[in-house]
Amino acid sequence: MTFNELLPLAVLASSLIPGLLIFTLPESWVGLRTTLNLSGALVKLALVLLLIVGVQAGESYGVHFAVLPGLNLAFKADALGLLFITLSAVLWLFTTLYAIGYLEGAPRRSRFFGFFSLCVTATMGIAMAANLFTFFVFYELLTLATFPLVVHRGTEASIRGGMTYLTYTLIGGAVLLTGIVWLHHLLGHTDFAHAGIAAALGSAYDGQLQIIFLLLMIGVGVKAAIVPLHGWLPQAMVAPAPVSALLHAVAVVKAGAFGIVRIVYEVYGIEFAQSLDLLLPLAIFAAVTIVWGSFRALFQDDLKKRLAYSTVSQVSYIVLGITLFGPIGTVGGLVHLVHQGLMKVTLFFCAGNYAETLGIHKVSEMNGAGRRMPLTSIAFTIGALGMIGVPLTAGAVSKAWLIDGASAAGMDWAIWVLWTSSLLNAVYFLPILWRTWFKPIPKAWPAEHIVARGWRETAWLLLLPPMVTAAMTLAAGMFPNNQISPLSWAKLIAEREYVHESIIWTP
Amino acid sequence: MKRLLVVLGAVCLIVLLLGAMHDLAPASVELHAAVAANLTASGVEHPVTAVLLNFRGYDTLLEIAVLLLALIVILAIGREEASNAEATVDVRLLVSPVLQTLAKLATPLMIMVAFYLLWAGSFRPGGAFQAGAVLAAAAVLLHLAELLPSWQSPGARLRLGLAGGFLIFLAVGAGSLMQGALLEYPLEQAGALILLIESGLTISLGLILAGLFLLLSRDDGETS
Amino acid sequence: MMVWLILLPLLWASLAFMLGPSRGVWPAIAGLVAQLWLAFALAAEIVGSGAAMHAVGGWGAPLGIDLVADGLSAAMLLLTQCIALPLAVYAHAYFKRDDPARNYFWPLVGFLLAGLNALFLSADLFNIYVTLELLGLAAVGLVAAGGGAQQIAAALRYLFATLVGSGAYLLGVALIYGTYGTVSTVTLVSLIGADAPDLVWIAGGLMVLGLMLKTALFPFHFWLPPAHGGAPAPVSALLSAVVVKASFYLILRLWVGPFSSLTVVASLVVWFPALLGTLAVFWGSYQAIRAERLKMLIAYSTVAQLGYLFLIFPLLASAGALQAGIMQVFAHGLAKAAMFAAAGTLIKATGQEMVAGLAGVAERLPVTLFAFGLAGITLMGLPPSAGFLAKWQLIELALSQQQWVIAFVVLVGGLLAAVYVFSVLRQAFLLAPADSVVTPVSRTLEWTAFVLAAASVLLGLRGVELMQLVGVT
Amino acid sequence: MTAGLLFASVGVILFALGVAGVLLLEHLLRRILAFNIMGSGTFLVLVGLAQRNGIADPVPQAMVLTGIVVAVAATALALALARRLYVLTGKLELSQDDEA
Repeated sequence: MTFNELLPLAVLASSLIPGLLIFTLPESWVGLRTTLNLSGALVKLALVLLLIVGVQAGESYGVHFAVLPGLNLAFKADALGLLFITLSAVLWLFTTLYAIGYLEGAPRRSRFFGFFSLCVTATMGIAMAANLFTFFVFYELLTLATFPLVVHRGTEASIRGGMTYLTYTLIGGAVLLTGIVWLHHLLGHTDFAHAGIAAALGSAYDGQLQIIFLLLMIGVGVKAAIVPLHGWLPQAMVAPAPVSALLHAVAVVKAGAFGIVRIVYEVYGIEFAQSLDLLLPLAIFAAVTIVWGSFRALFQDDLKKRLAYSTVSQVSYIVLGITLFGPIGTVGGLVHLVHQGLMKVTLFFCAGNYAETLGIHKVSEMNGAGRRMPLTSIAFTIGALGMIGVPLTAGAVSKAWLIDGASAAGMDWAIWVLWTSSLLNAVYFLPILWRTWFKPIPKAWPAEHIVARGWRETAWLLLLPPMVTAAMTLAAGMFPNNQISPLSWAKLIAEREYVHESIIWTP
Repeated sequence: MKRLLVVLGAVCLIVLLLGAMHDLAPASVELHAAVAANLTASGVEHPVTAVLLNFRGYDTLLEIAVLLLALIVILAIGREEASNAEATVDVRLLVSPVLQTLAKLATPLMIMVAFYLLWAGSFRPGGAFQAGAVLAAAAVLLHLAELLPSWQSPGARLRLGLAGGFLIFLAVGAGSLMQGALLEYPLEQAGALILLIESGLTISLGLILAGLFLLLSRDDGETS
Repeated sequence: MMVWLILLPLLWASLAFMLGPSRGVWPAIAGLVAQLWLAFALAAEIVGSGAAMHAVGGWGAPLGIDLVADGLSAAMLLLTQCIALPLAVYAHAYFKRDDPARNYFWPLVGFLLAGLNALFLSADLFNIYVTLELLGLAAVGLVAAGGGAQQIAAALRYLFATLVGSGAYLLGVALIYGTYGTVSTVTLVSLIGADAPDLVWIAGGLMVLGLMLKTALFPFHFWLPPAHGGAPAPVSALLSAVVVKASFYLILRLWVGPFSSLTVVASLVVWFPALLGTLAVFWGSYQAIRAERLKMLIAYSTVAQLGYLFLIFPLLASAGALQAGIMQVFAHGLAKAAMFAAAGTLIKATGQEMVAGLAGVAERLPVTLFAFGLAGITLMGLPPSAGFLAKWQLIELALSQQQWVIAFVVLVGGLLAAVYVFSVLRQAFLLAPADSVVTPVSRTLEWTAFVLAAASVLLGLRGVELMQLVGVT
Repeated sequence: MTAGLLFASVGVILFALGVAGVLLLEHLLRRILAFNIMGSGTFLVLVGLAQRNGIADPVPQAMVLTGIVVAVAATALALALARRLYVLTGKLELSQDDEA
């Protein structure tokens, strides 16, 4: 086995092995568990770095195993996959740090971190899958590995949330499987390839391919929380804050969005999908989701629920970008995959901090929180402004590309959708910021668990991750054209997908 | 409803089968001819014994296993502890002395008949099963005459006796397997080996069949 | 080599019997290790050099009895030994010293395995009858052993079902012998043509119906839940995992063997087992969802999962159907053995037989619950697991033959399985009530279940060799 | 109709009667007897049908011998279970309510 075959497997193993080891650890072995967690995350980051360097240099990484005759478990690390891998690997590190701080002294931590690592393994598998079969294997594995995390608290409410999550995802999985098997039956394989594989079937199969596309989109649309398949996401916010971060930013909804990207670009091919009239309906669903999610967020007093509806809306930005036929929209969608992750993870970290430190769970309780917890609130503000799309944040970059993409594709209505959503974002985020910074501090916090010591408003493991991710949000917004920025990488991917089109980069 | 369905099904089955069994063409394979042709090589002279212990001896091996198994199951579901002594009524008084004397007289005769049947099996109807059944009948007779108590749980020697015949059969099978094929007897030893198996089986079958009865008649101590 | 797979369990069973009540575990485990090795060696040999044949007594069919080991039988042998060994280790740890079920457990298991192995190898219809009875009586004995009134009643019901089933089978054999003068399956393949007399059709129907009764295919499943739900956990595991598969294997064997020319002619007949299978999937799942006792839930799940096996009959035109069937047999066998074993541990530790009593076990017995969960993944057909591969193969076959209904049944069946599996897991993840007591259990119990469950999942990552084996004819 | 065919016909009727008995009767001893009738019917078919042309065939005869022994074993087992059930519950019937 060569190095190039081994490397993708090593990326998987770097979280799988620590995860399995952690399961076997007794509850009290905090030190070893933390070491395993962090060394796994760091090793993974190093391996991903190797991959990035290699892929930029034009190396190809891949390996496959036969599971059944004619059915392969296949992995590859390409530019598109790496975008997702890098995001997840980086955010995993911070989420792990945050979770260590968040769960300090809590029970059942071995189980928690075990499944946490399995989740990331599944995400890596999704990102590196080289065919739909492999994608599906890890996609379902992700469902199974997140269930114990969602129900981690063991209360009736959390179990209910977990069961709702399962109901949606398992039914979605069954629909997805139908589509995949059908496609496999028609094509004899489901390997991802630039510009797609479905076009090879010939026009006699157009009808079947349209139905299959619908099945596949329902399947991945559940995780991507596209309206009307989004019902599980607000329910699942009963999970602990690090899990919410994982669901909303690192793994689950991203897996759905990433699945849409893979299917549109590398199974159907963007041009073939356009010729089958598949993109416009998808764009309409994405648009409805964007507006509906933002609209519902307006009425949520529960902070995490408001963030959850915000996720529903924001993830569909990615979908919308993909359906805007043309490279500019593609860049906008892909770059938002990363940017939304950075911003949303920051917001959930901060929401967790408010809850853990002061017992704040509701928007109406946030009066004056900025003065008690300035650092957290600064991070929260950056995340919120990014979501609105204020210049110099990551959100502004994605939005600019999406809007340009829409006008380049001649879909002016999409521009209106984006503007409406930004307006709604402002309406539901700005009042929070106003309360945080400008309302007086109440006499007593709902439940103050952690007392401030000097500048340390809360435990440092809780404080560090949101600050770093907020800083990254700013960096991505201020230096979008830097060589290692998400934007540059998204451009590289778009160049490879639009094989028949000369690309003029406007913005 | 269920009754109607079952009766209807049974009637249908009878009608269908009786209809289908008429004017059936003769069978295309004639095994009786094959048995007759190979009888001399089988080591016995009686065709049924030849089929039972040679041509289809493997069936018989498994069948003994079934019988032994039934005995074990009966042991397994019964209670292991000894019965409650107080609960048993002394029925000895009820058994007539005539029966006891007859039983005592008949037993040696029955054992002799069993040996005759075993010996006769190689050339005329008879064999280990019949012999074992007669032995078992003797035991049942003795038990009914209150001369032989019912079994509680068999001791080591009795267990050896119960399983011994089967083990001899199994050992012959294993030995022949190492030589060539399972239960393939060398031509000149076929008769001797079959006699060995039959002798072992006679004792064990007698014990097992007797055991089926004597174990079932043991007192569970819970009947009111 | 294959004959030893029959003689060895007979040998250690009688040895265990002679050693006396509750003795014989070591001969049994030594024998099982040897059998496992033999099964692997046999499979390897068959993949290398094709199907093997052994003429018992040196006579050869039709006068004598032939034993044939092809891919199908070797796969079943392999599965049986793979499940039996861990379960034997589990059983050794499971039974308390004074448990009356332990007294004759080893001899009974030995005869059961001998019956199974003999059945898989036999190529003689009458000999198969004897193996069926050996198997059936041993299974009844295991259900009844040392049990109370409920277990005895369940055993009796099971006994009558299995006796009627094998009775119908034997009548079929009698009719076949009467018609053709032979019971060798190899000889019969060429004798039974599409123009076979009506009697042969009736015989085939009787045999298949009898075997369906023994397989507990809906609506003949009535005996299974009380028997499998009431027996001690190691017994339930063994019965659900392999014993019911034996009669399924026979149906399959007859269907593609002696009766193949009949089943080809009667294109509507193939839908009969598939229809019953569909009903079994729905009815079994429905009952499992409603079940309140944990072991009843698992037993009804067996009824549902057996239904999948019968969905392959309309698809047998392509070779893949057999492979899909065997993959499902493996998946369910390993997973169900693991699940019953895990359930036995949970019940032993919590003292609760109800699903509702499981609150908090995720925390107290993580390994066992993990085993239960992994087995559940296989039953739901989620990846990566053997159950998933079986499901994939079935759906793809159904699509390629335009049998949409079958694909739909498979998918919905998987979702229904998720409902009952997660109804257990949801309970297990709840916080434990303050007054709950969990008695410590032996690690052997926890890990044997885990090994079986892990095997059912890992097979989903590598099914190539098994498919290659099944392909050998 | 030859003697063999007559035996076989009677066997078929006995089998059907036996099966119906096992399925319909309540009392366990009767069910066990019905099972034996069913078995005897099968044996008659096995011997009779094969020898319908009047030629003796030792193979089905040997098979029937084997079958009888198996039936004896099964009967003994059934009796033991029935007796055990009687000891435990005082009844010789399977109650219907625990079937579902």
